[in-house]
Amino acid sequence: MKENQFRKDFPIFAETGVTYLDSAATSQRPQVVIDAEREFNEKMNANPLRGLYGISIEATDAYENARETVKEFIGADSAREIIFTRNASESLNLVAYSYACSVLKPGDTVLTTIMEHHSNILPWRMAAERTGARVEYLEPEHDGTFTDAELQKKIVKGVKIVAVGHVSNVLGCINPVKKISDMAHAVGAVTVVDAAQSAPHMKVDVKELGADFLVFSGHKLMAPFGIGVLYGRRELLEEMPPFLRGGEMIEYVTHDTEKWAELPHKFEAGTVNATGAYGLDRAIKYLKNVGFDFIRETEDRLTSIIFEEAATLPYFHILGSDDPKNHNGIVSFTIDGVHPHDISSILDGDKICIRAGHHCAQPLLEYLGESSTARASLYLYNTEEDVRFFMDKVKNIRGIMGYGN
Amino acid sequence: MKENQFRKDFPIFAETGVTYLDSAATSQRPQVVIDAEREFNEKMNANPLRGLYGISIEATDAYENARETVKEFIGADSAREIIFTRNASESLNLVAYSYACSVLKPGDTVLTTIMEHHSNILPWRMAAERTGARVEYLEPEHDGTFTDAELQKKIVKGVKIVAVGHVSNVLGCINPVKKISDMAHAVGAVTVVDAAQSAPHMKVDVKELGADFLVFSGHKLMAPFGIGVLYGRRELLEEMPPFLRGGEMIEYVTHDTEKWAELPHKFEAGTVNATGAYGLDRAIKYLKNVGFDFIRETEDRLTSIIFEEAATLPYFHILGSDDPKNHNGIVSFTIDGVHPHDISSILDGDKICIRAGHHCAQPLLEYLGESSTARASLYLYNTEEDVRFFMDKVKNIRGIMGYGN
Amino acid sequence: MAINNLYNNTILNEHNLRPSHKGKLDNPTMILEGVNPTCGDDIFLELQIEDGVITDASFSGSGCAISQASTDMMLDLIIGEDKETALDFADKFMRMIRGEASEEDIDDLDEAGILRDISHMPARVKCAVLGWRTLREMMEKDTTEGYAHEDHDECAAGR
Amino acid sequence: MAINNLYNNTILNEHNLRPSHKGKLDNPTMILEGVNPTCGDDIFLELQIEDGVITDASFSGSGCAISQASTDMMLDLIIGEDKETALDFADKFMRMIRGEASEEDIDDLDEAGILRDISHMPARVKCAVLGWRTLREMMEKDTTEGYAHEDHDECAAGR
Ligand SMILES: Cc1ncc(COP(=O)(O)O)c(C=O)c1O
Ligand SMILES: Cc1ncc(COP(=O)(O)O)c(C=O)c1O
Repeated sequence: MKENQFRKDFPIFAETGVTYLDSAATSQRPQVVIDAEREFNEKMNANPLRGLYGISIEATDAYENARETVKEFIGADSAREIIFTRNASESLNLVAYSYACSVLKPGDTVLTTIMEHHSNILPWRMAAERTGARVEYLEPEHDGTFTDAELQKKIVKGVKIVAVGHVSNVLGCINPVKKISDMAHAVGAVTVVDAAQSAPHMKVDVKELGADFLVFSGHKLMAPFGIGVLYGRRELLEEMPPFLRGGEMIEYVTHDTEKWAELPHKFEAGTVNATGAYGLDRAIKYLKNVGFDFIRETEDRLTSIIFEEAATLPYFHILGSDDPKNHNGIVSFTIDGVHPHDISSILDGDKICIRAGHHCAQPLLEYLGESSTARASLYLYNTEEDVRFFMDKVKNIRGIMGYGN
Repeated sequence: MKENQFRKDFPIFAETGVTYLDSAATSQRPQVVIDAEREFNEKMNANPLRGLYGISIEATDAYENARETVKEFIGADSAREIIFTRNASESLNLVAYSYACSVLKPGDTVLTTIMEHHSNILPWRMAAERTGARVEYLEPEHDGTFTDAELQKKIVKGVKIVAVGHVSNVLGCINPVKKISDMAHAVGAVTVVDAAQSAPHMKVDVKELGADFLVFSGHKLMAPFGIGVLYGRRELLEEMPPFLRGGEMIEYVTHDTEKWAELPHKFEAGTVNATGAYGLDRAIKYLKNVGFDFIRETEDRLTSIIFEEAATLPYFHILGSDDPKNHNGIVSFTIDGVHPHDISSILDGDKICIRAGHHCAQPLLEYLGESSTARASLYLYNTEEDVRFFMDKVKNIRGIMGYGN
Repeated sequence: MAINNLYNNTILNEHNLRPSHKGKLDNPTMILEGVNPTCGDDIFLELQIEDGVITDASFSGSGCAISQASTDMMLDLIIGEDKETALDFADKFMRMIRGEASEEDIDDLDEAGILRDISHMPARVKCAVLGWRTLREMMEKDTTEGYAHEDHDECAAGR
Repeated sequence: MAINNLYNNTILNEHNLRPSHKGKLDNPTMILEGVNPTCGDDIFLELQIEDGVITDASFSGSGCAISQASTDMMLDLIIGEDKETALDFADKFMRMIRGEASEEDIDDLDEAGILRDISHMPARVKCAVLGWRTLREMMEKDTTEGYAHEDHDECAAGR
């Protein structure tokens, strides 16, 4: 069995002994990220952007360097195109409130897909409701692919925004974002790419994807909770009204007037989460050091093991593609006769952490005719031992539930 | 000289040797809070509210217990009235977008005061602009007090929201929130209390203040960046539409419909900042252990020393009340002939951290006829040595700038 | 391992795999839907009440083993009882789940007593109580039809 | 202590306390306002240009010692020079602030060279460059009147 040289960087495994297979919900944090937070608090804790003294300048630099790191990470033109938010959900809401509510007219369409996370559906519904626009959905085949006919039928004039997930958090498939972007741009729409499930696992480049906006969450990428990213093309961000109002996002305020600050500050009201940004900076650096090749290789290898074992169990059904390589470490499954919550609770007895439920993607489950599934999801710290232990315990579940074999 | 037994709990002082007098911008974090973040990451890091397994349940408990702690801390009726946000600014924006934009009608008034932080002005201007309402300002005397005539003139029928800061971040004065609330309620308005500068320093009780909404930031109260609080009276929160949309804030979503989750989750879209909430929980417990009496006594004593020293310097002018007890540890000042930025930079040479600028309260400075001031602000970890060192160095500033004595 | 023990329990498995009261009544006096949206558990509880006595009852819908078995065991207990007694059982069950019931109370709950350890599995508490709080809501509101929300206070431990 | 040294510098103090060019021109060819909104620094730069040569210049407005002295020293340098030379000075100054200037460049900047250490005080960089970037904007855009924004790229180090 191949050793995973990075696993030891994650203290939670030694501390708790869990078999963690829920990284699509949130990732674990490596020691360098945990230490970064402490270091910030002990050595440079001050309100950034405001102070003229040493530790505040250090805090500001830490915060702005993180922006630079994110810019490089996703191939943006300028750090001004990087807005720090709380999480991917807030990033999407920012675009919906500030961009969509400004540009949408009655009769316009926002196109998204039926496999999106709720966070990439509900903000568009809100914007549509306020403006008289409507939301339509691209519908995939059962393996998660979109036919050309489906794309051509729905990406048409009148569509103003195409909001698409890069990788599905249920099926694990990669969507053809570049192709969709090209078609969207051809009909005059802008694209919003939800990279929450892709940015931690593969190279994400805003130019290559043709993304006008792109969002992701730090916490799925080994950074702390409470820090998210919105990328926006500069021309778009410049034109947009601010979203949250308050300190730091203005140039000046008088009794009756106000002038917004320049990008990116226009979109960052109030005291920023500098510690979170600093943690994200370290997380991205750690990620780069591991390398996407290692991640891809590890996830594919372990997913294949799950698939192989699953093939011997007639009651075990995997959603989405039959090819483990099309899963990006995400395996949603059902077991005949056992509710996913029972699966999860039973595995919890052996400290195996998987997710069960609708994965915040109810429209997709409705579309697939499921009400709930179980999901195991992998990341760079997982090992062959993890997945073998998981599948061994899976084999006992039906017996525990009182079914014969 | 009296020793401060709590100072040793804050590692930044030993690490950096700073004299930190900028706690109104952000506070320092005690070891217990720094350790809480690490402990969370090493022992229970998982996405809360979602998982059915051990560490996710622990994470959920940590998060929800923090809500309970906040509820007790501010005297709310129920933990459901406590919404976790990113900071006070976001809390105010939530009320502005969700409540104000729903209830304001053309011709209605939002009343605030000219001494508010930008975060308690700009969201109301946004809401007023969208609804055709207008924003008006209570204007204080130069010491920060409001005359009864001013209150009676402006708190009148047609005012729907009164948004008032509990303690000014420039003048340090306590506003008569209870009195203003009573008057506001008598004309049918709801009150929004900005407790960003009060909650860390004095007992804040939503009932005693008559607050319908109340906000504060964790980071000014020794908690990490990235966690803030909105309290709202349950009846009001129940009626309000959600603000941010996405995961966790719904009960269910189908192809065409959605049903919001119950309070408080309706207002917490996306993955929550559980680490931040856990840190806030620990910070509040630490704060309670120190006690508001100690804080009050320390701040008053040290402020008095600054006032005594200042009285000997004819070029040193303190804004606001002449009584140090009315400053709550906040001393804004100017030095004749020296720009506040130069004051701050010169003091930085001795690792003294103070703030200079408009303190995100430009309308107040405009009203007072200043464009910028310097500000020293205290918290429970400050010592007599801090303020004496500060005032000693202040005495050199005009000499350094080339003025004779 | 408390959890595996519970799942290994033949009583639980029997009520889940072969429930006695799954189905629909011909002429129910009351129907109420109870859901745990976060779980996807969704049950319809039907009661036949005559002169204040529950003469028959059934449930339908889908859910995990714990919600199904708990509801089936509940119906075993309350069929043939009057409303007050049914509510009394519900109170005892809720107390047990909160870890506040006496041994006597738990004895009264008969087979449903096997769920006593669920208080150590907070995430599943809301599954265990789904049928019970739907019942209670029916009794208290005296509704003939309706929808029982997830009750957050009740499930405080089961967040 | 680099900072106290700078503030103790008599050159800086002289230009701040007794600037040579503070005031307004009678017939300026160009006027441009430069602001650092975060600092409250706000200056009006006025130039008199004849046949491409800056024959006179002044500044007014308020700000900290660094922005005031830096602007006054700048005007000492550029009065009597043509536009190209003025722009060349501005380039050298910006290079110095970024820590990229040669000793020769700094020598050319004469008294303004005392601000070389400002590159270690990032928060104050935008004060030091306020006059210079306002000048550059005037020259480059050839505006006769206007408003020079805080330039974030320029001040990257001075966030
Ligand atoms: C009185 C007052 N209100 C609101 C705020 C905004 O707080 P935050 O920046 O944490 O959102 C501050 C702090 O800067 C403040 O002093
Ligand atoms: C595809 C996808 N988009 C968006 C989100 C929302 O991320 P967050 O909860 O961090 O806002 C998630 C994570 O749950 C996700 O999987």
